[in-house]
Amino acid sequence: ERRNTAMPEHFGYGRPATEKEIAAIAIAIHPDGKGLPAGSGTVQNGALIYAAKCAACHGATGVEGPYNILVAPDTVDAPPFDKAPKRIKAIGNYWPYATTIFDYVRRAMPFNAPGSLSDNEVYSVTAWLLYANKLIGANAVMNAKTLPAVVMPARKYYVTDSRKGGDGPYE
Amino acid sequence: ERRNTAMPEHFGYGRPATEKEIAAIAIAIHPDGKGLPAGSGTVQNGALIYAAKCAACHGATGVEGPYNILVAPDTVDAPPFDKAPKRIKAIGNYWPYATTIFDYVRRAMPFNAPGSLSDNEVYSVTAWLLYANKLIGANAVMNAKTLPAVVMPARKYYVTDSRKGGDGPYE
Amino acid sequence: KMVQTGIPEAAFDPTRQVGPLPGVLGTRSPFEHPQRKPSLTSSQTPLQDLYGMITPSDLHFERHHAGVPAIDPNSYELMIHGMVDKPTVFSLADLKRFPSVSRICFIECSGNFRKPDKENITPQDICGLTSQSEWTGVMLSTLFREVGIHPKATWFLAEGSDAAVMTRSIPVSKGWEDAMIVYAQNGEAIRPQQGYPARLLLPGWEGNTSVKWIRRIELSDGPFMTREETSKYTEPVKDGKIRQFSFTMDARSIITYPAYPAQLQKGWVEIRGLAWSGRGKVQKVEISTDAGKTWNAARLQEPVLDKAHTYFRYLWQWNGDTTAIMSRAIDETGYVQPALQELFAARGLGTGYHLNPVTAWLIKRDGQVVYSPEKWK
Amino acid sequence: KMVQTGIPEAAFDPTRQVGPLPGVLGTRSPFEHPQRKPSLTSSQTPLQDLYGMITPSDLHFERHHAGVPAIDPNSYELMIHGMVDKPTVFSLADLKRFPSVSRICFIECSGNFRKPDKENITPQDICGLTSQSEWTGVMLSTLFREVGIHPKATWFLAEGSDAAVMTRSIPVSKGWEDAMIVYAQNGEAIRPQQGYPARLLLPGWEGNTSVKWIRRIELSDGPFMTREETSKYTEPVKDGKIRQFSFTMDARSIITYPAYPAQLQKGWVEIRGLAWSGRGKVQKVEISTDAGKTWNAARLQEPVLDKAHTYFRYLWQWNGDTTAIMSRAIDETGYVQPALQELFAARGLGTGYHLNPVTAWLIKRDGQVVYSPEKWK
Ligand code: HEC
Ligand code: HEC
Ligand SMILES: [Ca+2]
Ligand SMILES: [Ca+2]
Ligand SMILES: [Ca+2]
Ligand SMILES: [Ca+2]
Ligand SMILES: [Ca+2]
Ligand SMILES: [Ca+2]
Ligand SMILES: [Co+2]
Ligand SMILES: [Co+2]
Repeated sequence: ERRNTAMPEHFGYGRPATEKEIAAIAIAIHPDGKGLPAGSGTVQNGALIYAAKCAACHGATGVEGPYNILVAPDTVDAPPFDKAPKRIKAIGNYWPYATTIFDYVRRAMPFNAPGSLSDNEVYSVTAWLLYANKLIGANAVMNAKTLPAVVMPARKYYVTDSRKGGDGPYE
Repeated sequence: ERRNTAMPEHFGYGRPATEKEIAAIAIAIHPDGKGLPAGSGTVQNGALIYAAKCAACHGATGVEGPYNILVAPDTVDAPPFDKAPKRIKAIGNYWPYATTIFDYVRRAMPFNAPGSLSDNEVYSVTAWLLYANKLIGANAVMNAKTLPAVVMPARKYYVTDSRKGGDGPYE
Repeated sequence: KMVQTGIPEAAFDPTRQVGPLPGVLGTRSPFEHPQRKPSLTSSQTPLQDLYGMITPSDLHFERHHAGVPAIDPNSYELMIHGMVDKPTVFSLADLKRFPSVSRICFIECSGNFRKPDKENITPQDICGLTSQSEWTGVMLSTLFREVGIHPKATWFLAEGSDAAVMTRSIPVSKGWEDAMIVYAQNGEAIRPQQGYPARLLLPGWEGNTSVKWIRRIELSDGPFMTREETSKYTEPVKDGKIRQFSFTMDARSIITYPAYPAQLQKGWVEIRGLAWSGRGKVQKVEISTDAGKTWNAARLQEPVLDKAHTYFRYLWQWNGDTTAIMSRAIDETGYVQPALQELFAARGLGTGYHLNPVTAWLIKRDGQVVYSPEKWK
Repeated sequence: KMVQTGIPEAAFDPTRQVGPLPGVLGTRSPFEHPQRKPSLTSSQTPLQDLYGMITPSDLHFERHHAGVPAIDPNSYELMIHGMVDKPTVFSLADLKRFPSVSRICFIECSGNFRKPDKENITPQDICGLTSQSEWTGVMLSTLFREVGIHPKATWFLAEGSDAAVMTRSIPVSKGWEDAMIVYAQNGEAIRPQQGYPARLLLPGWEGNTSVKWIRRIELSDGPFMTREETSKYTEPVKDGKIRQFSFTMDARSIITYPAYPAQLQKGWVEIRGLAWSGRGKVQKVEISTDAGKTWNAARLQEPVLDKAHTYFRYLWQWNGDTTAIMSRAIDETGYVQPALQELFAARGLGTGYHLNPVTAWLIKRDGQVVYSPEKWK
């Protein structure tokens, strides 16, 4: 006796997404910089924006809090994280891609006014954060070309999860 | 390897029930009258109690409602229930045991003051209900001996459920 | 304490405004208003608005004889006495110390069929006195062993502590089989409307026997013939007989989508609903989309559990013609859910309980779905 | 409309007073106050107060990054685009038309371990960021087939419509396996705190990946390296490495009774708790009642489901001596839940996520039960 009708490949539900709609919503940045908008930002402008819109929650120099510490330059003599549970993790010593700063700040910060910064403002405050973390010089300009080129010190440490379960040794 | 400990026969939880406690709470009446308390009641007293405490909800003669109809004398010519879905079912033509009246009224009626009647009042209102359903005479006295002796016309129709499931004919 | 503020029915961009922070208790969306349909004595579960096999606890059906008693769990007691070795009184804490068991099963009122008198009637109206929960408690057999049951004891009386002090007589064999005293419902304490702090649970049996707010169990050598098993919960059957102690709920099913008040579009439709049997597992659910001429098997949502609501699904294409769709359940005993006429033919017209007929829904040309009475037979 | 009046905390005889009649919504007993423990970013499920395997929907744990958005179901949309044949936008109604599936499984936050700093700490405090529901929705594979996925697409970005507009990169293989878009929780519409009107559900994977309030899925040929999978939800492991895309939640269990703040009496005790694994079914739970020297199998509550909280029970007699009791889960892959030291030995001290250590409870001579740190190793 016939099981109920087999599933069709397509049901025809939903409507086509328009190019315009996709462009308006699809703002995620790829680690190679794909998706970064036009515009640019400087460390100086970023310092002003940071002071005005971010310092209240992240501290004057990005370390005072009360919320997440944003500044932790990578230092040669710093012990590896697996031996220093108390060591602060922040952009300079832990983030593997500079593009993530732009992507995250644009969508989620300031916490109480997400999505309120212009692209140029995001480029500027990203520049300041990179500068404060000693990853770019004071005169650097961040844009769709220069931002992805910034090599983050922690990238080389990232490995993909290798746990498999089973009765082998713990990983 | 040992499954968790096997269940013991007794865990020792709970406390013994005292005779006094059991007597106070175990008021259910068996169909043979076992459990009926001392005391008695007459049709006349029952009529007074019924009028005062029951008629408001069951009607002056037990048929006017608004709640359940209590009076429906069994009549020889009445069609069987399976052929007369509209036929009223009440004490006289449907209840199989007279003791159930005592048991139910004592525990649940009057609806807005359950458990408020004395045993004698329950015997009396039970007497009146039996009389109104033409099952006992106007001068009958209901007590632990006479109540179980009242033979209810519907008892002979009761059969125990014989449904068994399976793909046989429906019952 | 941080109370979860009501989520505003805002029409703003949620990505631009931080919402309420975590709180002590979650809330329903203000756009969702599932409700039971109450009368003086019962309230029906909105089956057509639900998904899957679990009934949200505050939408579980009610059937009470004197409202919902307010019971203090600290003074609650369950007495087991009569034909036992050791008459014993258990506190709620005592009951919770015994080995516990959790099981998912339905409860259904014996009177869970309202013969529709109009087209515009929902699954909730027709069949809403049934719900399903994950129940947790102690097996009654564990308590029977604790107090020691006399070999001659063949029945027990279960008595509730509501204002009806409701009583039912139950065969001891069911006590030993799968009866439970349950104190938890869907992960938390049982709700007042379902028997807080503890009730009897007789899986697969008419709901009235699963005495709520249970306070006493008396072991005896015969049934007590209480009002709820003589005047009520008995059914006139053929030849003037009156059927008593008809405990088990026979296999039943109902399509909950599409059903009134759904509105269909031509094309693919997943027919959905619930099936259950008091005699064990649902073995199969068959769907007809041509007013009962042909039947095909639906897919059952695993795991299919004993004496439990089982969700079924059947993928269908509606071509726009008017037709009637319906479901029938077949349980592990081979019993096939009947049409109403078959029940009346077998039992006569006087029966009001244990009506588990096939329910059909008429799909009109405009896609409106309404109740379809059995005239198609 | 008859609203269920609060059940009074009366101290009168409930058999003498008719209680509130049926109503549109049930209520908890006023004697019951189960609550989550909220912080600014999360709230923990009261595991020690629950029974069985279902978490009441309003006690499901929360972990939000910008609070709970208020979303109108009638304007809600899910866009699937990127490396697809037909970029498509689905309404909630569209999602509900697709063939639906229900499944019971847990969600656990990757950061669901608070290293106890004191004795008086409950299972809720230690492990409360995990809950279980019966979820209903549409398989993501059904939507993938609908829009047509390019063969070269190996990842997809899932994006939520909260004020954090939270994003995670997910391998397409998980999308084809058992990923779902769910819109119903424990029988009713999903709750706002769990993602109303629809969320991604990745059974067995860290909760953060099951993006709530999902609005967009972008198919791509690589991960986006979002903040939640670089700055957060990554773990420093040995040799200075940083582990990324550690999705699966390893097998874990915790005794929820007796646990702090329980008070034990000498004699029989049923040790109870929950076990689960993101890698499939729990195969076995072992209990030690002698501080880890010997272990014995507990009984698992059937049915044991895939990637689901599984209730376990172990009957024991406490003789009054002080001891430590603990549980360890073993899943179908043979993985055995480790001690905290074993995790630190394998990964170093820097790891904060994916900590699933055995939890031990110390039973003092006076019957008090408190948290027992691992010094017994
Ligand atoms: C009202 C408080 C507030 C303001 C103002 C604010 N932030 Fe934040 N910020 C937060 C909070 C809270 C978090 C943590 C969010 C989370 O973890 O979900 C955060 C996180 C971050 C992070 C990620 C840190 C990490 O370790 O992953 C960055 C980067 C950041 N903020 C940058 C900024 C910038 C740039 C501004 C100004 C344009 C800003 N913030 C303004 C509260 C604030
Ligand atoms: C406030 C209204 C009210 C009053 C007063 C009242 N009753 Fe009732 N009675 C009811 C209701 C309502 C029911 C149905 C209860 C149920 O089905 O759970 C009922 C049911 C009964 C029944 C069972 C009928 C059946 O068909 O099963 C009997 C017998 C009865 N009442 C007798 C009495 C007597 C005797 C009194 C007075 C001592 C009394 N009632 C006073 C409301 C009332
Ligand atoms: Ca459409
Ligand atoms: Ca091992
Ligand atoms: Ca005791
Ligand atoms: Ca047949
Ligand atoms: Ca019932
Ligand atoms: Ca999480
Ligand atoms: Co029956
Ligand atoms: Co992880």
